[in-house]
Amino acid sequence: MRTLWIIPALPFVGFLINGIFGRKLSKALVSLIAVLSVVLSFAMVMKVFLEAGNLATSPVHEHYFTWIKSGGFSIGWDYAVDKLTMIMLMVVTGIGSLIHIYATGYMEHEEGYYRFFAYLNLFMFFMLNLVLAGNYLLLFVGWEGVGLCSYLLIGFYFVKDSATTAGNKAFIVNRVGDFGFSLAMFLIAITFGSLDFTKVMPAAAGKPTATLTTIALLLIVGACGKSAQFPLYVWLPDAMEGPTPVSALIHAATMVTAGVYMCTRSAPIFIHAPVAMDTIAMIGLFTAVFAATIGLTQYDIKKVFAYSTVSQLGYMFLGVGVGAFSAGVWHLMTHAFFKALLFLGAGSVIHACHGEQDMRHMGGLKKYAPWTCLVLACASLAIAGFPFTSGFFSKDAILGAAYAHAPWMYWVGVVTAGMTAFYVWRAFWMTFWGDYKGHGHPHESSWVMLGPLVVLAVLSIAGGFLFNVPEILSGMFPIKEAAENGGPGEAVLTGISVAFGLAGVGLSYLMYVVNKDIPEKITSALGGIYTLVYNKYFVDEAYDAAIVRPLIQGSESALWKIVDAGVIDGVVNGAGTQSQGLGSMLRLLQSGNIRSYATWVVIGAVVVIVAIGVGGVK
Amino acid sequence: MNLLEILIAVPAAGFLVTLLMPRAQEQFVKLFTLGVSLLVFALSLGLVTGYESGKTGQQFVHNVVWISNPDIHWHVGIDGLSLWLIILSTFLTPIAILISWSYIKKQVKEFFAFLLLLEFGLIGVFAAWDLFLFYTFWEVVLVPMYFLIGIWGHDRRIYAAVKFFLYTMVGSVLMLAAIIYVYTLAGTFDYATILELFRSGRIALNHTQETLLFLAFFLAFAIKVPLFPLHTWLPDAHVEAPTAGSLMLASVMLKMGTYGLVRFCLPMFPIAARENAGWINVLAIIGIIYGALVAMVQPNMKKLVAYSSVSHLGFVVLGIFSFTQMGLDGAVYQMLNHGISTGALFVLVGFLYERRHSLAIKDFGGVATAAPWLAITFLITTLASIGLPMLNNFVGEFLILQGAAQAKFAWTAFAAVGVILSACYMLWMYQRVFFGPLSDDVKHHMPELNMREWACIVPLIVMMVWMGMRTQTFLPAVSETTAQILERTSPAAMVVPAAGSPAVAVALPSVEIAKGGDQNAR
Amino acid sequence: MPPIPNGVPMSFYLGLSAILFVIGVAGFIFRRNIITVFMCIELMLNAVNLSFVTFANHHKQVAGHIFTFFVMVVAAAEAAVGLAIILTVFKNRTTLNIDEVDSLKN
Amino acid sequence: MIDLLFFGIFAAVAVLCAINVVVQRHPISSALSLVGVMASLAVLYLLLGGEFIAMAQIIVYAGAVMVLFIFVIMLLNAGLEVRRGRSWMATLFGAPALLGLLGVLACLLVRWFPDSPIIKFGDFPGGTTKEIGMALFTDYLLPFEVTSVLILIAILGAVVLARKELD
Repeated sequence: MRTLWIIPALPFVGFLINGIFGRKLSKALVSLIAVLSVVLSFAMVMKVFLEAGNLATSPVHEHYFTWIKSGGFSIGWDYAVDKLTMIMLMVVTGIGSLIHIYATGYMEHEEGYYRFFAYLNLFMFFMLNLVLAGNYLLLFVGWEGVGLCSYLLIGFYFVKDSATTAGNKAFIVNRVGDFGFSLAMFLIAITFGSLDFTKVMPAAAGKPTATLTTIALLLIVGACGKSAQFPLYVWLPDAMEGPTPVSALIHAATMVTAGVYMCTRSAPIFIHAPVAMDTIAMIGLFTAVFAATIGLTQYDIKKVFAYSTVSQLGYMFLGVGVGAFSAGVWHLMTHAFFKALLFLGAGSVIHACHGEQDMRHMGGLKKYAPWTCLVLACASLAIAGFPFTSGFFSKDAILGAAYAHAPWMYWVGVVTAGMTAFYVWRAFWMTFWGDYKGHGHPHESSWVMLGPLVVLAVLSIAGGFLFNVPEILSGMFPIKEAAENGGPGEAVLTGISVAFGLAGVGLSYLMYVVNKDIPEKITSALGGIYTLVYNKYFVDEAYDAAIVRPLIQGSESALWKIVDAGVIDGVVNGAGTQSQGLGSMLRLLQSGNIRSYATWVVIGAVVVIVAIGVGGVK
Repeated sequence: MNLLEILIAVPAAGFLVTLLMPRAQEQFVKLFTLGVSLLVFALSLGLVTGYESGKTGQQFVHNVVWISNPDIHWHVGIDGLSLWLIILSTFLTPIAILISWSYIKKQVKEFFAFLLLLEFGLIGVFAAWDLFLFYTFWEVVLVPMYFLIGIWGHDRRIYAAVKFFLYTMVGSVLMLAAIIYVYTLAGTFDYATILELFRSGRIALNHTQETLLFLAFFLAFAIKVPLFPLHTWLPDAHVEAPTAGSLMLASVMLKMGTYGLVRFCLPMFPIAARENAGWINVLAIIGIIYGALVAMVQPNMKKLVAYSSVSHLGFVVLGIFSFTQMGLDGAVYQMLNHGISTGALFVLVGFLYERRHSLAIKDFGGVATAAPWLAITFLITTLASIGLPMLNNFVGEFLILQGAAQAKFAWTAFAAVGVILSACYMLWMYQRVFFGPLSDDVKHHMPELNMREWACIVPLIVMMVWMGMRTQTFLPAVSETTAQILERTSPAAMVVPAAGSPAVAVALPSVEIAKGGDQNAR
Repeated sequence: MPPIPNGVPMSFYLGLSAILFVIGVAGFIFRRNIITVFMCIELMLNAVNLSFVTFANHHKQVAGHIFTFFVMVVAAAEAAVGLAIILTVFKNRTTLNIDEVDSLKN
Repeated sequence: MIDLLFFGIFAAVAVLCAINVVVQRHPISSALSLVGVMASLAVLYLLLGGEFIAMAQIIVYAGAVMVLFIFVIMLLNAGLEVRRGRSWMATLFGAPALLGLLGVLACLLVRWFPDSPIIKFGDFPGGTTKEIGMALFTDYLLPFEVTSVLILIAILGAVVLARKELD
């Protein structure tokens, strides 16, 4: 019996009900439908997991109908589940369920409650479609679909201009990525004659490296868009305009990791394209450092976590790039736990502070919101790579693999880890320590919100050794992973990275709790560099000046006003004017005088008769 | 009289009857024309059920001599290409009538009569299998559209109508000359006979003849499409036309151009078509990007949608001249998609216009607050238009780009830029119209969709989803026909001339084509 | 001096027809009175009729006569309508001068 | 011989009358001259064997049409021609064009009928009323009926055009 379709279908049904009738339903019913659809979906995933048997040897594959067929080329609506998909399914539905529950509390007083949950359910549908897809085109369906939901949810407060602009930005930047992805798809279809994973992957080894490299590079463009890597990361920080559960679900835990998933899924292609592998590692590493430096300076709590997300995604790509696919996926999973927690915790903090997002107006919240403080501490420990938390394992695996690939990558990664620890804990201290500097009375959130937080906190701490992804996925990726055979002095490497992490935590304690003057001094000492970093290296402004503005102004003044209205219409109307000129000359013949017309007729008759006479009528 | 002829006759009869009705009975005229158009639509579904897949050639054929000298036939028939375009016409006409219900205030009778005349012409164009007959219907279509724009349009309607008419006439006249030249060669206007004569090599065109004839036909169709840089009539016509006019113009009339390319240019002049494919595709790609860029900066919604049509139709031309199965399938599919989604956009813009009496984007803002369902339907249509998967345009664009990639990857690489840009202009417009704070003067003019408007838009949205998901309803019939056309234009078909025919002129250039074809087949 | 024929040469009839026709044209061109111009048109029609009848005789076919008959009918109809038009023109413009009826121009 | 005599007389009358039509400055004189042309043409038709046409010529043309003309002339009280306005086209090119027309017609005549057939009185019996009636009501029935419609329309047209304004 084919059952996989039920997994995405459940949230889709939830979307339809809430989307069409939601306005007339009570909030309780809306949230019940929304939450239930995702939880049931999670249950369905579990059922598939338990019934499937050995996914490594016999992946589940289900074909529903032929979607597109032209000539000999056919694309089916196929779902497939192997181990990688299974991990993704669990992460998506599991965290999705928790965040849905959390959101029923968080969004309680918002207008458009039903709309929010309809979008969220739609997102779940597309995300599940993405991970379940049995071919690239179906993956692309999910890929675009989640982008759409991201757009809708970022612009959820559509009366706010900044929100809708951020939504547009997200969608359009993602489109740039999708451009690469779609080109990759076309090239895959030409090269392999199919888009099915089951046909493409085994055949990858036999294809020319140049083609595979092109495909891989184009896929990277796609991944960079969706997973917010340099230079296409710009949309993610702005995406924080959306409600916080959205940031947690879409812009931290699930959607943004789709790029990593896609690259991992395409591992057989990447493995045969070393240039692409290096490219992706470099992009990942650069993004990790780059975003981390920006994260050091931000004051908006969600922006800090957003840059942190960009940075951590960079880590995942580093993992993928150095060949440690499973480590990348591992980090994807643990990151989903602790980053979702960070965002949800941040949401709880924002809730507590009545919508305030600037950390300079927070502080001392550990008194008012102890549970939030506790769970955020768990998450912060995990992201800092504190030993035996979830982040520790996955980050360590990636860094180990990076060292085996190229030691300098390891060192850069370690420094970044230190920075990560610093800015996350900086946020933690600024929020929970010291005195409350905001307005109103902060309060702890309800248990609807705290419940999911606690579950995630447990996962953040214990997720690393509960789910050893490289072990689960062992044998799935054809090349031997450096992380597993262990580099020389593995313990030393681990020690160094942990040390950097702890140093970051310690430094932030020193600067933001013990002696609060230090940041001021450093800021003034750095001067211009600080301004540069604080303003995010002016990347947005540069894009605006280099691409957006020239494009719009060029289109308006050059293309529309000059080419269209000037040249083309000019030529056309010019032809018209010329004809008119000729006409007005000919018009002189039309004197309006009947007798002169008659004379013309006679002349014409003479000419015709002469012509006939000359031609000789038989 | 078979079903197809009934289908042609009913709107014509409806047109005449409507003209005879008393002018004052406006409500009755509206109901009557709606009834006729619905009847036609219901009848046209009979074409779908009666269409036998797997049969080569046309179906529902009726071929009788209309005028014996010159040899002109009343020859109608459909294949997979025209089948869906006819359905598209009959599907959209009732919607065009419905959206004009309260929009048209003057000369009501004539307006609705013209819509039926338009439908008659459109069905005829897609059904005609005789060049003369085709040309007749081609011109018949022009007349009602000219009046729709010229009488019921906005302020600059006369300018737009004349521009529209002249542009199209320039092309048509060239085509007429080419048709007559073909007649002097073949001695008949019957397309099936001509095609057979050409195919078998009994009439061998030399290279110059073929190129010139191809260009004459091509120009007529390219203006209609419209292909860059022949597009400037389109924005003006759209902006000035009433909603129903825009709908029919964008959704069906532009397809006459692309239909002509597939139906006539490719099969009749395969060598010239292949030789000229290069620059045509370059123009198509320029059109895709250019249309999108210009659309991006338009302050007027209808103009924006019009330029987006230029961009979308560029895809169709690219697909046609990719000479691949997927490209052609995609092109035909995209014709239908564009008909549905751009048609829906015009319908929705029409709704906005009826509420606010303005087409300027800056006069709106915050509409989503006042009329959420209007916003949602507009959103779905927008998404369809920018090619979101599971909605219709995606399938067409995918097939076209995939087909073009098979022919030449660089084409796809450039054309795909248009996909990015389409998101830019549509979403920016959507943001400015629907999002943001709701101003008072918008608020008071923005009621939610009424029942009539629901009836207009829901079928379109259903079709968007259907065509996005269940492509197998439509594609098999299309594929069969395009496969035949492709076979006709394939290099292999050209190398082998019919036995005993003087096909030297054909054989020479075909060698080059064969080489090019090998590269394409890679 | 050629012998005087027993009958009339056909070219005489045709020549007469041509002469009458040219006279009619001359009147059309040079006369300014609408009514006279109209009469010149009748004159031309008559000239043509003469040719028809001549050719009918030559080809021994009745068709020429039929044609002449129809030309007469049309001429009668034309005279009725034309004179009515002249009446209207005169009513509106109070002139019969053909040079002053030029509203097609401008 | 007698044929030629009759032809000569009536051809001369016709040409003279035609010239008179053109040169007379008063329309009533022109009209009367035109009657003369028509009458002489009727005689020539008889010579050519067209009995029916000759009668019709007298009755329709000289009888009906010309009476109509004269009515109108009298109704409008048309006087001498007014020689206002000019047409440089007609003045400049009118006479040469006419001469050209006459020239080419003459040329053609000379070229086509260098020795033209001789037409004798009575050698064509097909112009009788009976023959024409047979032709009209068999082969030419449809044109004949259409003509009746034409006349009907002409009557309507004339009535509409010539009626007094109702306002």
